[in-house]
Amino acid sequence: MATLQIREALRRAMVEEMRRDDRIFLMGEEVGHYNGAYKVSQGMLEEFGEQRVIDTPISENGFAGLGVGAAMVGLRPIIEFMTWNFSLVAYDQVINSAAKIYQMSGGQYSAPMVFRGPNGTAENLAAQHSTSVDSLYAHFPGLKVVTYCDAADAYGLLKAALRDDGPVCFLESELTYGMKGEVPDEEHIIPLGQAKVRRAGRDLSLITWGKQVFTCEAAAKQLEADGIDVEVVDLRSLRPLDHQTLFASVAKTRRAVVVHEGHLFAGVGAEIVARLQEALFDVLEAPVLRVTSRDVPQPYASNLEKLVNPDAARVVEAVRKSLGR
Amino acid sequence: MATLQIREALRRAMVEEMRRDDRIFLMGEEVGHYNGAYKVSQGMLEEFGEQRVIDTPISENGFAGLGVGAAMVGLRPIIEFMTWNFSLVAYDQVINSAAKIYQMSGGQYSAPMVFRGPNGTAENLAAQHSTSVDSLYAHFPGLKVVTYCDAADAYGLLKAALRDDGPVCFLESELTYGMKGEVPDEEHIIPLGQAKVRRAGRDLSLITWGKQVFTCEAAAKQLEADGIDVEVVDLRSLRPLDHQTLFASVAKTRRAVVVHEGHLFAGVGAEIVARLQEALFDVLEAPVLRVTSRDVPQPYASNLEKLVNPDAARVVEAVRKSLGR
Amino acid sequence: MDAATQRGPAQAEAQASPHSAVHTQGGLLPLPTQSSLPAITRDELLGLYRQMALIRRVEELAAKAYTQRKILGFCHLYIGQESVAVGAAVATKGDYWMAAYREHGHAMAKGTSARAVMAELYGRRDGASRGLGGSMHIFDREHDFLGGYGIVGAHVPLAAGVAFAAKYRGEGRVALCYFGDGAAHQGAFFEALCLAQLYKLPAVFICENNFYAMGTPLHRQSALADMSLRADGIGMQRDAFEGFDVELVRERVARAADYARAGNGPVMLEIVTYRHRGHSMSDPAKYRPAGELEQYKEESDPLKITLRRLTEDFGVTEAELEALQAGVEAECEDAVAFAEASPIPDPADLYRYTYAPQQTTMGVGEAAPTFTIPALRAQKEG
Amino acid sequence: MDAATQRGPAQAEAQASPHSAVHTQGGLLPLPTQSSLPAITRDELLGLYRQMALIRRVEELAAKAYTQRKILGFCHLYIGQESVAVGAAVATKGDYWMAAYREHGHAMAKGTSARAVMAELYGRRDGASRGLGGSMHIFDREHDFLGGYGIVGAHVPLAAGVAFAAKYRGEGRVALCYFGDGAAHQGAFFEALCLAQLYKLPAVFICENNFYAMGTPLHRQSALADMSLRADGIGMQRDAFEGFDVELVRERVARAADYARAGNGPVMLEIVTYRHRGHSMSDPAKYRPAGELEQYKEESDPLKITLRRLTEDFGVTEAELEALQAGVEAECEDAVAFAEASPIPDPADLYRYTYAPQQTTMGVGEAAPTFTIPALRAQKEG
Ligand SMILES: Cc1ncc(C[n+]2csc(CCOP(=O)(O)OP(=O)(O)O)c2C)c(N)n1
Ligand SMILES: Cc1ncc(C[n+]2csc(CCOP(=O)(O)OP(=O)(O)O)c2C)c(N)n1
Ligand SMILES: [Mg+2]
Ligand SMILES: [Mg+2]
Repeated sequence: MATLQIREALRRAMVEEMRRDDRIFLMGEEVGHYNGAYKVSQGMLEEFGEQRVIDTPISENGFAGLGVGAAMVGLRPIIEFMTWNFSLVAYDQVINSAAKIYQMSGGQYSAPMVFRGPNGTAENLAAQHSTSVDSLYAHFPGLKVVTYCDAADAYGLLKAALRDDGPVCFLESELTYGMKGEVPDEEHIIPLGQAKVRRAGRDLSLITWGKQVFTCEAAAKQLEADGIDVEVVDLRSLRPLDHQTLFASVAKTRRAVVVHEGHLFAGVGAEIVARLQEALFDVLEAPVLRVTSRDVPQPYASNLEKLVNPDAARVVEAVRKSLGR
Repeated sequence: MATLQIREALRRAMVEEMRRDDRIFLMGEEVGHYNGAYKVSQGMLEEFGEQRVIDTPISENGFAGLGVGAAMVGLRPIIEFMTWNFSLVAYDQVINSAAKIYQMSGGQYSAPMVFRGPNGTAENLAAQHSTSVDSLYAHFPGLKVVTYCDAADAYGLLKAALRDDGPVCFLESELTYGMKGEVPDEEHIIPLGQAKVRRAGRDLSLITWGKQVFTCEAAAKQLEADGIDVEVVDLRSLRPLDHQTLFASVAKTRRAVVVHEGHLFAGVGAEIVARLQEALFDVLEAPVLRVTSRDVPQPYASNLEKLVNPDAARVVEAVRKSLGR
Repeated sequence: MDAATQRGPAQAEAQASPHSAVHTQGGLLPLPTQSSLPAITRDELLGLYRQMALIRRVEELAAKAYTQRKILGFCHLYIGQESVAVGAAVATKGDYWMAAYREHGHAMAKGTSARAVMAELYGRRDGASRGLGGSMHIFDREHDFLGGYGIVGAHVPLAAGVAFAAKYRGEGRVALCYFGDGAAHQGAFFEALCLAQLYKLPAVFICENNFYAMGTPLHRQSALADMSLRADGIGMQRDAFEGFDVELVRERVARAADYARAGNGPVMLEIVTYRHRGHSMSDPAKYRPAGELEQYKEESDPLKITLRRLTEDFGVTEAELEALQAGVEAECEDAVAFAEASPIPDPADLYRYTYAPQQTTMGVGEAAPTFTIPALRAQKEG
Repeated sequence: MDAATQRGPAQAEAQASPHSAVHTQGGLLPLPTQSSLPAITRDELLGLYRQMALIRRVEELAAKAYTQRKILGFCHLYIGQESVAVGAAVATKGDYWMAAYREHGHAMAKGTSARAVMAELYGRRDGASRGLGGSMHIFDREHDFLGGYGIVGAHVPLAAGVAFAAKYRGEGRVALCYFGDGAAHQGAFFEALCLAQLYKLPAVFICENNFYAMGTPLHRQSALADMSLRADGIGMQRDAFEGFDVELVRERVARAADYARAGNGPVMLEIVTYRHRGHSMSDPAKYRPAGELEQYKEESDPLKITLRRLTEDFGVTEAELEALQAGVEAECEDAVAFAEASPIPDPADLYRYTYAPQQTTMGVGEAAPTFTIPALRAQKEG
């Protein structure tokens, strides 16, 4: 086991796959000579050269589309969005080209590729740099949407995404790139569509993903002190969803709170709630609650910003509400 | 009462408001000399001239942004997307400019404007021309999202949207532009955020919007024959949501099925379900079900296409399932 | 003195850097003034004529089937523009092609059969895209015809990507991308051309300027009349010409493809053309000035122009032409019969094409393709 | 003969149509060769110098506060580029301005106080945007400074919209839009310029070419070295010059604004400049070639250039300059003290700015603004 930062784990996944498969290239703003805006691709230009680690101008729509075209004829692009915020200018290419090409060509062309970059809020980046795109991509059939919380999952899931034969949106986080964790020394691939129970518990299931896993774990700790034993499920893959793990957990605990960053309205959390209440109507002892970012654009000032995202206190409150104690 | 086609009702709303308020102009592809791709703006160029009815090149991102800028300094643009499919290339401007400008300027600038055009499927238009954008816009605070089913609502809601002081996404339908209905002769404004009970019923609430209202009404008729009495609620406004009408209906019937076009995953239907089960957990006698478009890109061939969208048979089936009979 | 010509140290570094792109300035396509193609022969021209006639006839029959509601949705006909796709195909047989939604003719020029096109328009299982795509999304992998796209301008970046892949693998192939005058107003188009020029990709971007984007004539869309001038703002080579004469298209597209294939970078072409029908089957095209259509049909119909050349310069006889026309007619009737007979898609197809089946192994340590990747930014010396 | 110059009937109609846009071809800005501004006076230049010095000092103090974590998030400094905004402000006092995220200097040049800027950077209630926007979103309605935007290139269409409104209401005002060399690769930029040219909007698009987009030097972004050449692909007038000398900027921006204000349509300017700091506070800017920064600081620092002119040509004394610098220092210290003392936003502000309160009446039959709207496409005769 090596201890790696998440950025190193992501890089290791890309480097290993690129060594193994010449079809893979990395393209995006500052990925090469600058070694990545967040240093995820540090050293990759040096190893793979300008042919395979390619700096772009600020043209997300253009290079996202370029990636789709290259994928259609057999390459396997990694398209890095410096952050997913900027993918909104490339939204059409991800939805109307990458997600639909396999279907509209009657199965003749597909777009095996990974769109990746940091998603959601960082700190004090205000309205235009704090968008969580989870539901915007997971909404669409044809795409897969994957995220992680720790270094081992970052590594194993990105490897799987790079081997997938369709387009995968891979959601990272600026704030956790430096977070360290153990990663197996041997090659390790985590199939997409498998959630992970991070903590077993009896009283309630916290369903979450991305860095909110840590918020939930912190809340779980606090609750433990009061004798409340919650389970924490990291979905990891939003599309496809691992219904089995999700339903098994809630079938056991009979209560659930979904916790995620990003807006509430028609977020991925809403989908989880809708599926849980449908599958487990007779089992649930309380409504499934959601703790999400507040329904406002992200403000700059720290005191306001702190009110927006889920935190342990809000999770604890929701759990108590669900349990009625 | 005049009997108008929906396109005429929409036109009447625009024309009346433009006569009343010189700040309003209409901009989009083919809105002027061609009289509108779907003839919604027929004759408007003639009345208002090229200054106020403005044909654009195919530059949705450009002219959506142009509208935001004009709105910021006091005009009230109507930006027509020939269809909402094409708004995906302008997504960034609607989300990052229109929806956020009021907040990120600390309340100094806002974008009072209406983005409008036909949404969702028409017939045999295949993958790239059949996207329902409801959840993509309703997800974001700062926007309002409004739709209608008949001519009177089209008229009264568009009037309200045109008087709103923020950005409104107004979702129309290609397939119903020609549908006729009675519209009051006098001026008529329907405040945004008010749902409408289209049909009272005791046994179950069908929650829907847009042209699926008619699917639900057809299903209600079929069910009536079997002694099942369903209520049909047309939400009309997706953001803001009329919780009062929604909850009152389901509190009465104790059962609900949400019916909408567009994909299931993190659609607006998921949000309705999440809110219903939270607000009415103890009241609901069965899980809230959803009938939506199938989770696939839209195919061209008619036999496949017919399988995709909600139809009365699927609604009936869901209602029976909910009622257990 | 303007700074534009006298740059600071960053510019000095640019010239010195081994990574620097060559800072080009656009302009009409330079050498070679002639393409590498041999002079056209009687047989070749006859073949091109037949191909144009076939496309036209397929379109006419599609129009008829549309009015019978056998073809549904949007349907954009290529009648009047046939010389562009057919002339371009000569020098780019082994290359990649992409087009927009007015692509029936492009597909056929690239090799797709009338049968496959017609069956797709009918939404049948034997259609080019198995009935899932329809008129706007004809794909034909066997002939490297990469579709058929419905979002105006959005396929131009895809074509850049195909050119990128061709360069990445050192294939010596070119990506041709067709789009309209209206598409030359989309950000996607602009970004794609900038990227293609920066990376010197082997692409030929062909703007078929037919003077209209739906009902909007060029002068109400654009402050420029010649869309190829867009290239000047990007530093790309360009060429512009009328495309009614299939021979001229053949020659000029060949020049552009030669240029791109040789590693010089992409070219933007504006080919002036004209569509005889409305924008789509539902457009009565009332917006044309009186006499315009008639004049184009009279003076600039690609079929007429080539027919004249065949009879006047190559001595093609009436009898030969009748035989040719009969062959076209038979082929088209066969295509319609084929489409009518082809079954509608299997209902299971609804779910079959959302996700590509996993071909690659998730296994550990297994080999994947490796090959030699040429430099992205091949330096042009001198 | 090329069709590019000899168009068919559609083109003929274009020329005849009363609605037709004038088909222009871009090029260096034509007449007038001089702006309408009077020659610069000693006092005016001293004022410009003071403004530049103030901006620089505010930026330096912002950098300091950033390292103390009093300012958070992204923070992009304008040091080295001050002459561009300050020179441009002279001829555009009553006009609208928009900029990107490197906009502290633009806001101040347009009239925003150092206090309001600093308090915004601190995220305080008295900040220009009430602490909600931060460094990247400074807005100041009172001075028609329309922000501060974070999505590269996305504000350029907004600026076209502001120019549209100015024309719509016949205000005689111009919209100035600042963006970087990197932004000139975004589709939004291209579409906005096309629209502005088509409608002949009174806008001046200013590309501040500082040779870098984050860590990417110009030659790795673009096949062109002069971003103003983009205008040639759109048919827009352009001008390009070095912007280190505030007097030259004043003169050349005035010419462009005069041109646009007179109804001739928009202009694109490339103003060559250089940033002394990294892209943002977190960028060590190691990508510069050795000696480049030093050379720019030595030869092309706007403050040094103007200082030399003041002392050498206008006889400004050491004592005057000291007094000026002291005034700047005091103003900046006051601004910091003001920011430190300003309260953090009211928690209720979190919800206050999501939706604008409804000002307009929903009542029936009530009057709304009416006014005379000039023609959109004012024909320039001759
Ligand atoms: C982004 C987008 N906007 C609008 C449309 C609707 N639309 C389809 S074709 C067309 C006109 C395109 O004109 P042009 O590019 O000149 O091609 P032509 O039809 O003349 O071949 C428009 C506006 C679309 N499909 N995509
Ligand atoms: C659409 C988008 N892509 C990427 C970014 C990240 N980004 C912020 S500034 C910048 C560089 C912009 O360079 P330039 O336009 O030259 O302006 P400068 O910073 O030099 O003033 C980048 C890539 C962004 N904010 N928006
Ligand atoms: Mg056209
Ligand atoms: Mg720059």
